[in-house]
Parts: sequence; structure tokens; C-alpha cells
Amino acid sequence: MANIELLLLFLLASGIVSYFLTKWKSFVGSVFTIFSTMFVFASLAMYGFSGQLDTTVNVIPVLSFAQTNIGFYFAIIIVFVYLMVSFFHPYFVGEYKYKNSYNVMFLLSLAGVIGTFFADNFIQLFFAFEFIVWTSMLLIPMGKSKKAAVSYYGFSAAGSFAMLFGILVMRSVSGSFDIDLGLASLAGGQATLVFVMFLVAAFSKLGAFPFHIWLPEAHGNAPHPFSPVLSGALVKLGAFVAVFAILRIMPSTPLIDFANSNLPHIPLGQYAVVILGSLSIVFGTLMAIKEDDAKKLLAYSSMSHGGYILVAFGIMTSQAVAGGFYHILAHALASAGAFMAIAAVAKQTGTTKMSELGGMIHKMPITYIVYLVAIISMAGIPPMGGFISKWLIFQAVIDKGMIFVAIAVFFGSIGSFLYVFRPLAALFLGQELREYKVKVKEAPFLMLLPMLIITALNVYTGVIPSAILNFTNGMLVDLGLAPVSITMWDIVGTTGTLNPALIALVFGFGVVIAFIIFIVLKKSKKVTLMETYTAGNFVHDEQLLHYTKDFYAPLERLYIKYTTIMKEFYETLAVKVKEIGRFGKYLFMNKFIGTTILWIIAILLFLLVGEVL
Amino acid sequence: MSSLAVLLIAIPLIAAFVSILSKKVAPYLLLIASLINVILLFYFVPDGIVVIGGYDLPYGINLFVDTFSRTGLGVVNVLFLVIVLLNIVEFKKYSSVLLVALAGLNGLLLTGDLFNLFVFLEISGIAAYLITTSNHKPLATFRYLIIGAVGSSLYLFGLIIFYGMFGTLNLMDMVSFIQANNVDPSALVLPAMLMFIGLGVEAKLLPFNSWVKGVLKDSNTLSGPMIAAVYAATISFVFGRIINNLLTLAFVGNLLIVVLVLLAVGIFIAEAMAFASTKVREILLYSSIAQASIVILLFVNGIVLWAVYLIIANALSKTVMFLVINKATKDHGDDESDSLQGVFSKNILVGITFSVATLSVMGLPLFMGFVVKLNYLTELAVGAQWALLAVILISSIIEGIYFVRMLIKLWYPEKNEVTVKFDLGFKVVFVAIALILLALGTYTAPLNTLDNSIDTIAEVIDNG
Amino acid sequence: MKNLIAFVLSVALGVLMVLSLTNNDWFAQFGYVDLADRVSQSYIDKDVTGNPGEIIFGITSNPENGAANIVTSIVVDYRSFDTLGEVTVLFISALGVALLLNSQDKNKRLALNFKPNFMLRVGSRALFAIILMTGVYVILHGHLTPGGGFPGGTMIASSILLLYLADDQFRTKVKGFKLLEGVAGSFYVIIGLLGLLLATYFLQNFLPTGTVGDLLSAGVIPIVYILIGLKVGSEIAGIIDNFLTEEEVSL
Amino acid sequence: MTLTDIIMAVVSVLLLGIAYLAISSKKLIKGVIFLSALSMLSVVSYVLMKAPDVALTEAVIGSGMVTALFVFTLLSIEKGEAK
Amino acid sequence: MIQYAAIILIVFGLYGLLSNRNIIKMIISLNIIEIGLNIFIISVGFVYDGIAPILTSTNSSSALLYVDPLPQALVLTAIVIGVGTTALGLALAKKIYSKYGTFELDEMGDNE
Repeated sequence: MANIELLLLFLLASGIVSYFLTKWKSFVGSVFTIFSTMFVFASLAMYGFSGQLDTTVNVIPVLSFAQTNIGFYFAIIIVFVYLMVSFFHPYFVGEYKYKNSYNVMFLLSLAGVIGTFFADNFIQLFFAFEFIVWTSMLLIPMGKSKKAAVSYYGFSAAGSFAMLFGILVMRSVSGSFDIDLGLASLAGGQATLVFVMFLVAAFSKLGAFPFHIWLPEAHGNAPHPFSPVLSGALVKLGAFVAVFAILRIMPSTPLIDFANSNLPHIPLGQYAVVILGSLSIVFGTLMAIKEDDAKKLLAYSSMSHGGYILVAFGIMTSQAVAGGFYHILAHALASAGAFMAIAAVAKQTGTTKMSELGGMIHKMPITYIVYLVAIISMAGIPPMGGFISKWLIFQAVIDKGMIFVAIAVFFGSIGSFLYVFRPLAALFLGQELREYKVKVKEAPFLMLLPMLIITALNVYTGVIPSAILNFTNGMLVDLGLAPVSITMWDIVGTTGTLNPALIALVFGFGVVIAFIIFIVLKKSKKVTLMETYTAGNFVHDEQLLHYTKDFYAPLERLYIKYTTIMKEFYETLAVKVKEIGRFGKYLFMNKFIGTTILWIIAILLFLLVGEVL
Repeated sequence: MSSLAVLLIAIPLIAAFVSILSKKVAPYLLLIASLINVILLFYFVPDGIVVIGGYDLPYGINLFVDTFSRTGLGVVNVLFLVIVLLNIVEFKKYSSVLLVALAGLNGLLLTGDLFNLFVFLEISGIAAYLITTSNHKPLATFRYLIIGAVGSSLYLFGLIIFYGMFGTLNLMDMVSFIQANNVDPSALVLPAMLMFIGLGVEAKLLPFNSWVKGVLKDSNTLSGPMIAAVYAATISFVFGRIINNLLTLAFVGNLLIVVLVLLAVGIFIAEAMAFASTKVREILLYSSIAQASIVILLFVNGIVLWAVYLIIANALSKTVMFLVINKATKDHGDDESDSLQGVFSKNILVGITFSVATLSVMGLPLFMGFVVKLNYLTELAVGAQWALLAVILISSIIEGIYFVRMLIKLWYPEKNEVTVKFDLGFKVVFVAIALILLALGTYTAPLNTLDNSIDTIAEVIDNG
Repeated sequence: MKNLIAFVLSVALGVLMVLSLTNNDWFAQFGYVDLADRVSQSYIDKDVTGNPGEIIFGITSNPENGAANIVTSIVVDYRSFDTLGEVTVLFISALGVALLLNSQDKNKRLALNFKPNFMLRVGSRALFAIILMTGVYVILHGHLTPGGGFPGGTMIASSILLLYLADDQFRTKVKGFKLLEGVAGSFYVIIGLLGLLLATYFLQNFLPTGTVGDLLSAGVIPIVYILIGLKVGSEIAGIIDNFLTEEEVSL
Repeated sequence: MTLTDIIMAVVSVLLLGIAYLAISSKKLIKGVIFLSALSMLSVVSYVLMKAPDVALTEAVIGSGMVTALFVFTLLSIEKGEAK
Repeated sequence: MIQYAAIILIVFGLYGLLSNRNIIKMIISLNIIEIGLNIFIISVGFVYDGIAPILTSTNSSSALLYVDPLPQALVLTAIVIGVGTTALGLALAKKIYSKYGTFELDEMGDNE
């Protein structure tokens, strides 16, 4: 069965079934959820790659679907993340306050995802978009913080309403909600308007620079099995919108022609996107470096990776765009893996604070490996998927000669080393805390399975990217870009050719050697706590540091003052709205009848002065 | 028997007159009358112009029964019956008042004569003042009375100026006269604006609505949904009819801009006021002010159909929301959102229906509010009202934020458990309304069938 | 100071409204109205349903509307529906006053500051009769002379008010008034419905209209006015009773 | 200017004057009395404008009944304050 | 002239509502608005040299020049409605007085 409509109906139905099953036994309901998700993934995977998905509509006449390469690419990645995460449900869902609705909302938001990526008109796209917003929004408060959902909704709503505005502008031009028709009809000022509106949507969904506040809130406080979905899957909705905005609206209407200048040949709008994207990379990296909570740290890393995607799309060359698309996959896998590993740790220990954890490698070695591979991919080190995408992006950046962007991009990469290493060190390495020594065990098999699959894929995408790049080449052609030339083993860039398999081989070889050295020359010595120092930061009293507290304190000191600026900005905004509200109450809603009369008199006076005089 | 529509007014009236004779019979009369009204409305009342007293318009008074008024009557009568059914035991002594209120509301929706409309405005207004006395806040009721009386006086003032200009009191006659003689819109500014303000007071448009707070923030299960849903729907329908036929003739050029700015600012400030509130009922009442302003905005822009659906969606949602919160407040004694935390953790079903209503008001998909919102925004875009669109969208963000905040507070208990018990009747009503919202949000075909009929009838009135 | 500003603002509004009206070409100047432009001329000529020809007092018989008092013809016939609403307004305010001031039905008279003497009591009884008769006259001749159900009913009520003022122990039978009020109101609606049944339309006149100017003319108008008179009288008397009594609890 | 005009002008001025007094008087009972006077004056204006029906109704209801109700309200309050 | 006075009367009533904080005075102001409005309505129907719209044995023909009867009918309704509102307002005032012991809004405090 590969009819999209039927898949949607199936998800709705299984949502209802899972409600009752979960009510009866949460384990059974969650297992049911796994099978439902698996079914959807299997149908998509079986027919989708060959483009044989059935998009006809028989039951709900208002809907209409279309399979595009881009939509399918996003869909399969996100559904895969959903599937992987659903394996965690049996162990987590039972604890939540409204466990029945958890599985329901999970399945419903999955339905929204499918609706989004297979939509063939903007209204349906918006419908599905909003549908995902509220279904996922209701899941977040089951985690730690109740406020997180509010900021998640606020930014999501801002984004989707901006998109709606853009859609409506497009509709007024083209007269229909059709995606291709609408995008093709734009020109001039309207194109700019729609471009900006879609970018607002893309940025706020991706959590890129000016709209990043919700990311750490929502990712950090969401239920543990939902954080990977948010970061690995739902954030990518922003990238999907960004494709519309950056690659489909503006290329036909460049703002300023840079042909005769020394600047790179990018329209101004895209150039701004690139700049904002690199800002996202820098800020995300810096914020992640100072974060204590492992999940929030990864959330900031999502922000910086969102920046990579934006930079890639903004540059607009085939290589860059291919890198962007590849990065979507790589980051989805890496961040899902990392978040799932942390979720597994949190499941076994109950906390995600790095300062409260340590030495998990002894108890949870497999989880450790999963996390290690994930962060290696995130940092863009071979032989993982992240390396391939970053390589492509770097190439494009250098190709365009964008020095500052290049600095930002490299800084992000180096920064990644800094911050992803911290949770690794803090959670898994270092001294084993006494309170976790006894009771903590490795995660159960059902949780390890998806993590291992993801790890395998992380490696696969880093070693043999050609199959995926072939697919993205199809997407590039759809977008009117030249495909990136690839052979079975090589990726041909403008400045050279990359053979990932070879690199992986060399890398593997190096690891093996290092491992042998490690085994052979193994002699670690015990030091006292006071002897520990890192990053040039001296330890002043005897505390359990293990690379967690104030790890990069000297670096942090440089910018710690400025980290809350954006947050304060939005808080001030909220306060201002509140003040307007209070002022409004004072002006209009006080207990004196005279006020209302005064307003009536004032308005009539205003009008009559205009009319009579 | 096209005159049967008159029974919608006559039956409650005669029941009201009889009901004061015996206190025991009164509640039954109320039930029977409102039930008969619903039955009459759906099975017996035909479309057409109902002549009263045997004198054709413009000399006599007449009633319009068209799709527009029929839709309004349907919503109002059904919701009225539902609210009455839920409250009849507790508020027996308001039976006669409610009967008169029903007659007044039906009269408002039906009448095609502007002075007759004033009379019904006063009838339903006084009934509303009396309904709000059940809050036991005489000062708030007094404020409502004074402002309401000033509002209807201004309406009458505007109407009389119109009469002085055109010599008729009939809506259709007046409109066709103005159109036939190409009256300069600037001559209509003063009376149109007086009427707008007069009705705006009743429709709780922003600068004229200080009565709303006092009335709704201490409301109970009768007065809350009655004023916020039934009355609001009625006034919106009536306002819509007047705006769409008469006032649009005056709303051109600068005056149109002034009116639109007034409404747009009203929407934003009302949402901001809701954002600044912590009491659940205050949040709801400010949000309903914003929604009412949006409805009027749509009417001013000539988007009749979706304004009508917005009225319906709001009436349904606000009924659920006010019933839930007022019941909870009554049991709990406080409607501070912090103190009502976790009220739904023991009442999952009620919580779900409340959430559905809230999500519908926020305009999220799967519920009626989304369909309505999307369509009216599209219509605004078609009319190239980008500034209004932006204001509405920005306000919607604010609205969404405070509603989400409120919902989460109501779902997740902090410390002390709040125990509120809902009767079966309440639950049935909540579930029914939630299902309607869900059904109309997913299966939009019924909305589209009404589509043409409302537009055509509006044209019929336009052309006299 | 505040008040001064408010005053200036208000007066400015008034002046602007006046200016606006004087500038308004469509708005007829005070005293120079052409009734032919308005619907009113048809009420005067009684030719709404088509019956052209001059109406002569005392001669014309069986016109569409038989009242010599044109205002009455509008109030009780042409726009009778308004009047039904008006009666309802008064009804519900009386109901509301009772609801607000007399919710327990156990009120007692408000004590007056003075002791009425014998002369006052007897005199007021005599005056009561005279005012009552005037009220009844005004009601009965509502279709011929100025007045009608509303002032007449109020006169009846004020005759009762007189009794209240003259005697601080006096109370009427509120129950009786309620009965009168309810029955009179119901009959008004029933007359309307009879119009629907016997003629074609709600509130349509179904009796012969007689000769303009006769006491027994104008179809249902006198009957309706009597009902209105009774209803208004009893309602206002009820309001007065509520205002002149106090809840015992508060004493 | 005819006699009617002059009378009307006088009545208008009186109306405004008394209305101002009614609004601005400090004592409530004075305000009520001025309101009653205003109502009587309006009766005069109705008569001037050839509206006997309205004049009669206003005289009985507006001027008589409303004033009585105001006075009763104040009366019951004074009784309450005496105690 | 009297028409303008009526408009100013309405505005005076509004001013009264604006400036007064006393409940009874507010009801008085409301009444002033209503009186002004009623005079205005009648004035809209006034015709110079018109006669009162009642057929009598002296003015026995409908062909004579009458003043507009319709506004008079409307005012009849408006007066009665005004009385209803006033009565209700006064009843509420009594209720408020028994609750707060004052007619002054300023003395009632913020707790409604």
C-alpha cells in the first residue's frame, strides 16, 4: 500500500487505536506505535525511491498530493527519524502524565509530516505545517518545563503565519494555491516580500539566528524521546521551506547584479541568507560551548547546523546545494543519534546535566559508541556523513571566495570539536560517580537497536555517499541546477576529488593503529582532583570537575555577557506586549463609565473635524 | 404560511407574559418555548419576507427570513436551548427574563426595519442586563446598562438622521433609495458613524466596550455563555446585516480607513490585553473582544460568508470555554490561571473538549477555526488588505501564545489538585460541540454548500 | 479643569454635529419637510394598501385604518409590532425591578416620613377616582384624541401611586397586577395571532374599521389600546410598589 | 421671525440652561427636580412642534413617573441613612 | 433652533456621563440624552404651519398640511423604553447603595 492518502488515514486510525491500547497497557500501545510507524516507513521506502507512490485521492476530495524528489527526500529522512525514535516509546511513554495522548500526538504529527512533504498546493502545506505545530506542541510540556511549549508555539506560529502571508501574496498574483504556479508567477517586489516571509518561516523553524530562542527551550525540555524528533526531524521543515524561498523564488529575480564587482555572484537576498546563516553557525557554536545541559548543548548545535544548511542553500551552486541536502540527512542522523544516546543515559540515570554525570562508558559502552559516532559526524570528521556535506559546503564557500563566511564555517567546525567533546567527556568519560555505580545498566535492546542502525548509517553516509548523492542530483536537476559529478567512489569537486571510502579506509587504519598503541602502551595514572586542569583554567578547590564545569571558562568569559541579548530581546518584546495590554486595560477597561463616553466623543469629534472643516 | 417566522418571536413573548403568573410553570414554559422555536426554525419556517400587520414595506414592519438570518437564528436558538437546558435548575427565577431575551434576539435577527431593530435592541439589552444581575455584581450591570443605553441612543440618533434624510425606516427601502439617488457618501458620515458606534457598543468593539470586563469576568454558567456566545453572535449578525447593506455605502475613502484602523487597533490591543491577563475568564473575554472585532472587520470588507462562519465557530467555542471555566470557578472559587492549574488532569474528557475549542479559536488545523481563518485571510488577501492581514496574523501569534500558556496551565497540576465535577449534561454538550468543530474542520463540504446561498441573499437585500 | 475640558470637548462635538447636519443637503431643514418624500404621507392618507381618496373625519368609512389620530394609527396599526416590543420593554423592566428589589416576595412598605391625616386619605381617594376615570377616558379615546394606552395606563398607575403616598400602610395586591399584566400581554400577542389566523398577517386588523371619528371604530385599535393601558398601568404600579417597599432583611 | 420661532428660541435656551443645572447641581434631589423641569419644558417644545400625543405621554410618563421613581429611590436611601 | 438645542442637549447628557461619578447623576444624564433625542426626533418631523396629525371635526380632511406623524409615533416608543431603562437603572442604584452604602463611584473601592 503506498497511497499517500491511505497512509494518512492509516495514521489517524492507528492514532485512535494507540490511544486505547496505551490506556490499557502503555507498553502495548507503544509497540503498536512502533509497528504503525514502521509500516508507514516501509511503504514509503518500498515504493518511493522508484517514484511509484500512489498520489491519487479517493476518500478526502479536498486533498491532492504529488511526489517530488525533494519532498520525498525530506519525507523519508524524517519518517526514518520518527521510526527510530518510536523504538524508545515502550520505555518512556508510561511515565508521562498523559501517556495515551503521547502516542496519539506522535502518530498525528507523523501524519502532518507526510501531508507536508507530499502536498501539491500551499494550502495543504500550510494545513499540515500547522497540524505538526500543535500536535508536537502538545507533546513538549510532558517533559521538564511547561514554558518550553509556549516559546515553541510562539516561534512556530510566527514562522507559519509569515509563510501564510507569503502564500497569500503568491495567491493574489497567481490566483491559485498551486506550488509551482505560485512560485513561477512571482516577480519584482512581490517576489522579495514572499522571499522574506518564507525566510522568516524557514529561520524560525530551523531555529536560525534571529529566531533561535525556542530551540534550547524546546529541545532541552521536551520529553527525552521527543527531542531527537524535534532536532533531527521537525527542524528540517525549516530547511524545506528554505528550499522554496532561497532556491525557487529568487533565482529568477536577482536583486542586484554583482557581475561587475568583486563580490561573489549571488543575489543580495541569498547573500543575506548566507550571512545570517554564518551568524547562526557562530552563535550556535558559542552558545553550545557554554551550555551545561547536554540536550540544550545539542540544541544549540542544531542551530549552528541549521546555519550550515542556510549557508549552503544561499550560495546556490550545485555543490553547495548538494552539500546542504546532504547535510540535512547527515545532521538528522547525527543529531538523532546523539539525542537518543543522551535519552538513553537520561533514562538510566534521570538527568541530562553534565555536571551531575560521569563515567557512563563503564556501564553503557554501546551508547557511548553511538554518541561518539554521532558527534564525529556532527563535527564533520571523516569517515562520517557530516564530513561529506561539510566538504561540499567548504568547497563551495571557498569557490565563491567568501572569506568571512569561510571563517565562520571553519569556526563552526572547530567549535564543534570543542562542544561535542564536552558531553562525551562529561557523560561518558571521567570519574564514575558513586551514586550511579550500582543501579545503572546498559540500555535495553529495543533502545539499542535504533541507535545502532543510526550509527551504521552515520558511517555508511560517510563512506559510500554516491547513492545518496545520486538522489540529490535528481533534486538539483529539479531545481534547475547542474548535478554534482560523482562516480561510484569519487565526488568530483571544483578544487579536487574526494574519495570518501579511501579516506575512511585510511581513517580506520589510523584508528586501528591508535587502538593498538592504546592497548599496548596502556598506563594511566591516577591524579588528585587538584591536579586536573583543562583549557588553561586552574582548579581552585577540590571539586568533581571531569571536564564539565567551566570547561572553556576563559573563552566563555569573552562573550558570556552577550549571550542573553536575543533572549532578552524577545522577553522585552513579550513584556512590551504585556505593557500595551495593561495600558489598553487602563485606557479602555477601567471602571469609569466616563472613559467609554470620552472615547465615543473623541472618535466622533475626530471624524467630524475631518468631515466638516 | 410565510408568516410563521413571526412565531419565533410571538411564542417566547406569549410564554413570557404567561410565565409571570406562576413561578412553577415558568421554567417549563421556557423549555417548551425554546424547543418549539428550534423545531419551528428547522422544519416549518420558510424563506421570504414576512409582512406584519398587512402593510408592505416600507410602510409596515417586515421580517427577513433568508439564509443569513436563518443561519443566525439556527446558531442562536440552538445554543440558547442548550445553555438553558444546562442552567434551568439553578436559575429558575430568570425564566421569564430568558423568554423575553429569546424573543428579543430572534427579533433582532429577523427584523428588516431599523427602528424595530432599536426596539429589539432595547428588549434584548434589558434582558441582558437582567441576565447579568445573576453575577451579583450590580455595579458591573449598572455600567453595562448605562453604556448600553448610550449605545442604543446613539444608534437611534443616527437612525433618525437617516430618516430625516431619506424619509424611510426600512433597511431595504433606504438602501435602494441611497443607491438609486447616488447619495454622496460624505452626507452619510455622521449618521453611519453614530450607528456604527451605537452597535459597536453592543458588539463590544474596542474603545466602546468597558462594560464587557465587569460583566464577563464574574460571569456564571448562565450569563457567561449567554453574553459571550449567544448575544455576541446575535449582535454580530445584526451588525453584519447593517454594515453590509447600509453602512458600506458610507464607508468609503477616509472614513473606511478610520474604521479599519479602529478595528485593527482594537484587535491588536484586545489580544495584548488578553496576553497581559492572568485570570482565565479575562483571557477569554479579551479574546472574544478581538474575535468580535475581526468579525466586524470582515463585514466591513464585505467578506460576509466567512464572517458568518467565524461567528458560528466563535459562538460554539466560547460556549464550551465559558461553561467549563465558569463551572470550574464556581466549584473552585477562583479563576486565576495559576490556581486552576491541572483542573483537567481529573477531567480528561472536558479538558479535551476545552482544548479543541481553544485550538479552534486559535485557528489550528483539523478544527473549524482553521478553515474559517484560512478562508477569511484568503479573502482579505484577494482584497489586497495586506496591512489588515498582517495585523490579524501578528495578533494571532499573541493569541496563540496566551492560549497555549493557559492550556498548559490548565492541564498540568503544580501542587494542589483542583477538584471540579462536571455533570453529564455538561459533558454531552461539550463533546457534541467539540465534535461539530472537528467535523466542520475536516469535512468542509457543508460550509461550501452554504457558500452561494449566503452571498446571493446578501445581494437580494442589496438590490432591495 | 478636567470637567472644563470635557465640557469644551462635548460642546465642540455638539457644534460639529450641528454644522454637519446643516451642511448635509439631504437632511431636511428644520420645519421645511416635504412629507411627500417620506413614508408618512401614506399614513396620513391611509393609502398604504391602495385606497386613494381623501379621508374626511366623520364621513369616510372602512378605510384601511380607522383611527382619526394618525399617530395612534401608526403606533397601534401600521407599526404595531414596535408597540408590542415597547410593551415588552416595559414588561421586562418591571420584571427586572421586581427581580432586583423584591426577590423574596416578603417585602414590606417603606415607612414615610409623615403621618397622613384623615383629610388627606379621604381626599386622595376622591382624587384617585378622578384620575382613574381620566386614565380610562384617555385609553378609550386613544384612536380619536391625543393619548392612548401608554399615558392612560400611566395615569391609572399614578392614581394608585396617590394611594401609596397618602397612606403609608397601603399596598396593592401585586398578585392581581401580575395576573392583569400577564393576561393583557398575552392577549395582545393573541390578537396578533388572530390576525394571522383570521386575516393573513400577524397583527393585522381583522375587525371592520368603521367610520373615521366614531368611538367604536378603527377595528382592533381600541382593544389593543385597552390591553396596553391595563398592562402599562399594572406594570408601572408594580414598579412603584417595588420602589416603595423594602426587603425586610435590610431593615 | 414669527412668534413660534421666538418661543422656540426661548424654550431652547431654557432647555439648555436647565439641562446644565441638572447635570452640575451638587444635591441629587436638585438634579432630579431640574430633570423634571427639563422634562416639562420638553413637553412645551412638543406642543410647539404640534405633537400632542407625545406631549401628553411625556408629561405623564417622563415628567411624572420618572421623577416619582427618582424621588422614591432617594427617599428609601434617606430612610436608610437615618437609621 | 430647537433642533440644535436638542443636539446640544444630547451632548450635555454625554458630558454629564463624562464628568459625573455619581450613579444617580448618571441616570439623570442618561435621561437628558433621551429627552434631547426625543426632541430631536420630533423636530425632524416638524413642518411650519403644519397641524397636529389628528383628524378632528375642524381639521377633518387628510389633504391638509400635517406635521410628520411617524417621528411622534417613534418618540412614544422611545419614551416608554426610556422609562423602562430608567426604572431598571434606579433599581440597580438602590441595589448598589445597599451593597456599598454610597452612590459615589469613587467611594466604592476597586472590589466590584
